[in-house]
Amino acid sequence: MCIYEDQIGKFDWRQTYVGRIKFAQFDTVSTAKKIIVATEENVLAALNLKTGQVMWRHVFESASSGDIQLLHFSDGDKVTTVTGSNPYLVRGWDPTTGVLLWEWPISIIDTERAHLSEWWVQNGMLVHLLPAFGSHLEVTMYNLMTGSNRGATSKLPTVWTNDGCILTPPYYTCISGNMGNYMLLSLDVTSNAVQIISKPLSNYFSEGEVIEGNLRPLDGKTSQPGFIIDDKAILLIKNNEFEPLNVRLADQSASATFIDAISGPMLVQAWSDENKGLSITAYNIATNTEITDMQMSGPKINIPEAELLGVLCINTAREQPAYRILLNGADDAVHLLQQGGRVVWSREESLANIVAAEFVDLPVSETDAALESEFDQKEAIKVYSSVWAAFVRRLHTQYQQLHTLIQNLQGEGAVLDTPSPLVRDYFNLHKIIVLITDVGKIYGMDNLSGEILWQRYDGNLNTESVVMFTRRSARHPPHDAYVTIIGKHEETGNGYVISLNPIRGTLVGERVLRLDVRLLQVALLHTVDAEKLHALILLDEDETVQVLPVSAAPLVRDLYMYVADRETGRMQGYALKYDGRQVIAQRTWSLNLGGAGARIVTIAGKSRTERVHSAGKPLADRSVLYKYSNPNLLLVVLERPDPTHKDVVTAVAVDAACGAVVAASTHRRARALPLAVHSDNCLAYLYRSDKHRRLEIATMELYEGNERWLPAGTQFSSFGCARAPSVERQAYIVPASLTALAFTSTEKAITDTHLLMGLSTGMLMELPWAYVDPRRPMTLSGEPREEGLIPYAPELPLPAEASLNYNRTVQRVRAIYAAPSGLESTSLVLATGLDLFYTRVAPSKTFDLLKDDFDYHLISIVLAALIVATYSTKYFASRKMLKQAWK
Amino acid sequence: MSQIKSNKKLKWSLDFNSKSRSQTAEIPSPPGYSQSANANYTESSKDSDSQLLLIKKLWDVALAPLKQVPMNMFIMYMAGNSISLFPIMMVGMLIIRPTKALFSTQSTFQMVEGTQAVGQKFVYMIGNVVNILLALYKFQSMGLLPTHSSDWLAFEEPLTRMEHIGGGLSML
Amino acid sequence: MHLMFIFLTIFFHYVACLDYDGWMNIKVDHSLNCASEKYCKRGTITLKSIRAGTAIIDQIPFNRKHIKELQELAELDGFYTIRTLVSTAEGKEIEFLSSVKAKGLLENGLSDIISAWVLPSGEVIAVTFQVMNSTQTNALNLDSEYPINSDFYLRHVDQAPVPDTASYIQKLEREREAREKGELKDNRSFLAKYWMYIVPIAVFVMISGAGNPEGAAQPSR
Amino acid sequence: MCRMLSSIVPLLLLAANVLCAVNPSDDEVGVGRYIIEGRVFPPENSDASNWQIDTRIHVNAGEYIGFVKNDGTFTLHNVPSGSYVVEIVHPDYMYEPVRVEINSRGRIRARRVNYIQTSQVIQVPYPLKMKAATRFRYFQVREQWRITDFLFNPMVIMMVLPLFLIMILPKMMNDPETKEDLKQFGDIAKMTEFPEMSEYFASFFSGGAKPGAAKAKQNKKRQ
Repeated sequence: MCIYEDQIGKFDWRQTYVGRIKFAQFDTVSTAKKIIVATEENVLAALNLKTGQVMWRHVFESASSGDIQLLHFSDGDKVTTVTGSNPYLVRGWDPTTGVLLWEWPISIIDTERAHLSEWWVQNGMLVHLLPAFGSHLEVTMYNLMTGSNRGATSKLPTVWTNDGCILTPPYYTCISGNMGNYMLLSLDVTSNAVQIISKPLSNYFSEGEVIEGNLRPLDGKTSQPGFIIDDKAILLIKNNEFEPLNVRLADQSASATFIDAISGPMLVQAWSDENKGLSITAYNIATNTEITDMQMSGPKINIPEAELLGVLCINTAREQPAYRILLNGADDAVHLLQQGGRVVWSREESLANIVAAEFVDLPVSETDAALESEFDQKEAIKVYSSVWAAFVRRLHTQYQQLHTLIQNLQGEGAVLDTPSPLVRDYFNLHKIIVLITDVGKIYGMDNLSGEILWQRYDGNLNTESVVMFTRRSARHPPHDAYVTIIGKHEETGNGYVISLNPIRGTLVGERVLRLDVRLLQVALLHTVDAEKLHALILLDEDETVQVLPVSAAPLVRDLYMYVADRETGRMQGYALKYDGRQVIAQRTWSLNLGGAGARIVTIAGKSRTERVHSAGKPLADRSVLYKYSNPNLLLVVLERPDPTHKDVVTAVAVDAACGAVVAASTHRRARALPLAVHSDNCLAYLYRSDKHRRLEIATMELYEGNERWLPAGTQFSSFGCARAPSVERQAYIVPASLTALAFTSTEKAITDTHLLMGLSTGMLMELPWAYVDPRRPMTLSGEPREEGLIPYAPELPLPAEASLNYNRTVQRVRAIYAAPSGLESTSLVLATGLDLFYTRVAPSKTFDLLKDDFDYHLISIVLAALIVATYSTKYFASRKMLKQAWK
Repeated sequence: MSQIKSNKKLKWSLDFNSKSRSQTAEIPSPPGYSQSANANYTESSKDSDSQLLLIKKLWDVALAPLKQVPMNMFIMYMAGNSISLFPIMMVGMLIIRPTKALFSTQSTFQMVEGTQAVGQKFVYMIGNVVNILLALYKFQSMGLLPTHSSDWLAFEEPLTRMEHIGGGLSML
Repeated sequence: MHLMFIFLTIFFHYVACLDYDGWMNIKVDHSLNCASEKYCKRGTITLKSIRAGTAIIDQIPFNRKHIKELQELAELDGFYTIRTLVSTAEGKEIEFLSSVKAKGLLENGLSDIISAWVLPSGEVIAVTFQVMNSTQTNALNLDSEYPINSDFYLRHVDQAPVPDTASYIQKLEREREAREKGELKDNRSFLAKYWMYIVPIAVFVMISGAGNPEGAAQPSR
Repeated sequence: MCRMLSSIVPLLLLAANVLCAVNPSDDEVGVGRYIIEGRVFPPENSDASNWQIDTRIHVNAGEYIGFVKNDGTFTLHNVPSGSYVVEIVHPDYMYEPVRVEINSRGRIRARRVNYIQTSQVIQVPYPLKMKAATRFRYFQVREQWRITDFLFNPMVIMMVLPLFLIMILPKMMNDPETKEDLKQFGDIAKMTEFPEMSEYFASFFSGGAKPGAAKAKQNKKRQ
């Protein structure tokens, strides 16, 4: 359960992310050059300019109260942020250490318009602008450090404002007027004298051009106030005058910014094209020349919808300016580029938002594959007609093995540096984790190193309710592994199916499939077709069924599907059957769990790969308490407001095949958390007790009793028996707040199952099921003691030793994924959240593995000593015998 | 050495001899010379009630297992019911010894060639069986006998599933 | 067509924690031998009081047509689907759907178990039909009518246990008291306290001394 | 002790339903926004110079998050009335959480967190003073091989003692005096011996033929 200090980083790794970057500022003043970033995930962080690593990081509230509205890096030594959404908080940070310097709150009295607020910092003052479209602008200035209000709010009458206006501090710019008669108006809101700059918009367009009148601010932190009109013309505001640039926007989607280079102000543009890749141009405004050494284009770097976050111009020793360009992609990845297009570093920030993960086995090596095919019975019959042929084959493979062994021995020194090929290791501990991120980017990650092996961005994939199935593992050598991701199309909401090889990340099979209907649910067929592929069963909106591949349709039998509606709490079950022509779904059951007004908080089913090893629990009197392990069982947790008991949480165990309720219980004055787990006959879910203001975990265990209902080895059918299992229930207090919950899973389920919990503090805890066992007795005497039950204590122990990630905390743990390895004792665990943490756990200790501190020297010394002792005593004994005989 | 060897063969005679000639035993015998065998032979042949002695010795052998019973019970009591190395070794010995003895009944009673020691053999066997039963009782109380359903639980095949399910929250 | 009445009374030993009591009416429709609609009437289940749980089941018997249709379904391994409409004193009608395998129903002589789950608020969350494993099967002879043998169970969704802090605190109190007491007493004599250690040693000494005379004599050789 | 924020910054009057949406689980939601303040004391004898960056203040498990300044003080702004658990989160040090209750008039009370007896009130001073309780012990200590552990292992003692008895006792036996003693002891043991069962059986089965004589002879021979 706990690890040793010397095992730090041996089996685990952590990756730290900040999320999609919203604001970025270069800090070149401090000794350690860095980029201060504020992100969509409400994180303020400092990234090392050279390596891209996080130097310090502050994670704000994930709710809207943590939204970052402004990031300002004043050239002195202060970072200012404005966070929250009315009330706002202004905080100052030390850029080198990240320590908080000051903070003060602002509340906007006008709550309805508060979200329109604009913030910026000017001359050591925080300026707050609150527009009232069509009427006026309210401008308030605060002392940045103390929040004291210098002068009250000033109201600037501006009848020409509308919601298309933009702020280019300190100018507030609008396009006003009718179609074809647009006026461009701008106002310096901080100046004491109200001076409106007003020009007809047609001044900046050539004759005949259609003017739509869209304003867009420049990206990044521009050195000069400027904006883009209609994605074409770029204007600057200089000395209270509009100043059109000679260059136009290079591409409609181009992102542009101004920087102060040594040679003068410069316009940098970046845009990406699907075919041509990324292009960057730079233009010196003062000299009206293109800066060629910054220009680049080419398909080398592909950043979808590149956006400039900032450009840094440094003077190197050789008087030659060096540029660093920070780019953000639609795939949330952030790249720092040098001039010439070399990527200094990239950060895959979409990994801060993982929605699904799956562990995929690696294929066996070629020699092993040959060996396996040899022992494959069907294959053997096909290939070898005689015993003799089989024997020859055997010898051949043996020779091959010997050959590779010798080769390995010879080339051991040389091959050390080359990365290990992606083949399965002996204990199947090496796997690939396929990760789907919120933004629609799919990654293949090496589980041992955390290295990204492949990535694939699909902007059309909406991952709102995405599911992933391993349709074929790599265990069937001639066929590759096959993973299918089913999501929605970003625009239409229709089904969107991506099939890929999880080892290489290449598209296979159905490749990318755009369905023309919306999907209700998806299931994986339990039987495989001739190519060892599990077919995909898609249930449409109108309850028709599609089978992928179509040829697998006749295989569909004994398959049931359920669909639950989150908002109404209604569940429906379908029986799927092949009627000779197609697969039809018949609605067989429908329930209204939770009553009227209830909503489903979470559903926990058994994992598809789950196995049940033991049929029951031996009791102290050596009889067996047989488990009720219905493979079709679901745990549904619902919540609904109740007039008399505030909120009521209902947990129902439903057989999803026949729709029968197996067990149910309610909690009054409680709110459900979307955390429920279900494995074998154990069910657990969390709720917050409003009455006692604490988190509680309710556990259930289902038992058949002392007699088996069905003889061992027979088929379990949900339709077979109507007997109700006995339910053991208990509740425990969790003295922490959890954000993720999971069970460990091992290959044969012989090992104990432990609960894995992600805490709000960033810790990952491992808790043996024995602690939440509903059968924990109040007093310990006699039988329970012999059975090894722990006496009841209402509060669960969460000692630091049970922490999986010691002081490598994982911020905002969202989910924990556990997968079995080839070692029965070991379960692989990945925790996702803002950070990623991977480790392996051994719930019943590593009983099938030598400890890693196993003292080989001692054991060999002892063995050698014993052998020596044996022979020497033999010698001495024989001598003594001889002597005695002569006596 | 040779003496001991002969002892093993005919135990009863050893006792008898060693005691009678304790003073002569000080002088080492020449190699290959078995004093005891010789003496025994002459003694037994000389003795008129050798038959009775033989029977007595047989009874000694036959009753030995029964005599062990109280000692075994004590050992069992001392071993306790916990399962650890030493109790297991002790209990293992308890069951192995009488079982071995049972199988070697014939050889144990071989010394009396010709004599049909049926009664003695029977008592000897009874004694060993009693010991075995005691040991089994101990096994039972330690929970080592697979007599309950829970002992076969691991070998029970799990149920296979007939229906398969899929689905989840509506994806709409 | 005459109706067949089955009275079934199920008493619950525990007092169901219902917020209020009321009547309940369950209309049972099935999809067998229906002329044009999808579902037609099979019967009704009436409860005067949810708390008492006494149900009056009133169902039509199956005729030959029903059985024939059921047998056809069974051949296809199809489902016999029942729709129930539950109405209670307050609240609108709620519809539930449930199915059993037609084969199973036939094999078990048309006996089924109907269970309705009721929330503490008196709301019904599920009505499910399951085949009862009856040992005696009505031989499906060529009678004109086959009665349906239904058992109705009203099952209450009960309150889940809360963490039992009160008795835990009591237990801690008791333990503390016991510890305080334990320090004071135990003034028994030495023998009274440790006889279980002394007796075995004494017995061992006795046995080893008496029972093994040869052992003592052997080393003298 | 308790300060109301409303006296410092203009109190904003929010509609009650807006607050409900923010924090619907609380019983007594007031209209004011208050501050919780306190000070975090770094662990003594800690070498972490930059402990402030790793220290965060979580209110109700991250519903509100605060940060500490260089001197260890912290302030949580914009907290509506209700009951909150304030915990100091640090990856290496453990702090005791505190329950802070703000009533609808803005009075603040701090007490120890007790999940088992939720009604028990043990007040702690407010503004909060959070002291590091202990350093988290995440790691197990590796067992080291020591000769004393080995020697005092009951198993080893059990093995070594018989060895000692076997090896040393025969040496002692060689000593003539001990030999004599043992002999005497053996004689005594023999004297107390019960009549042999085998004899009894033998005589019983042979029809009681001269049992006394046989016994006498046996005894004589033994001598």
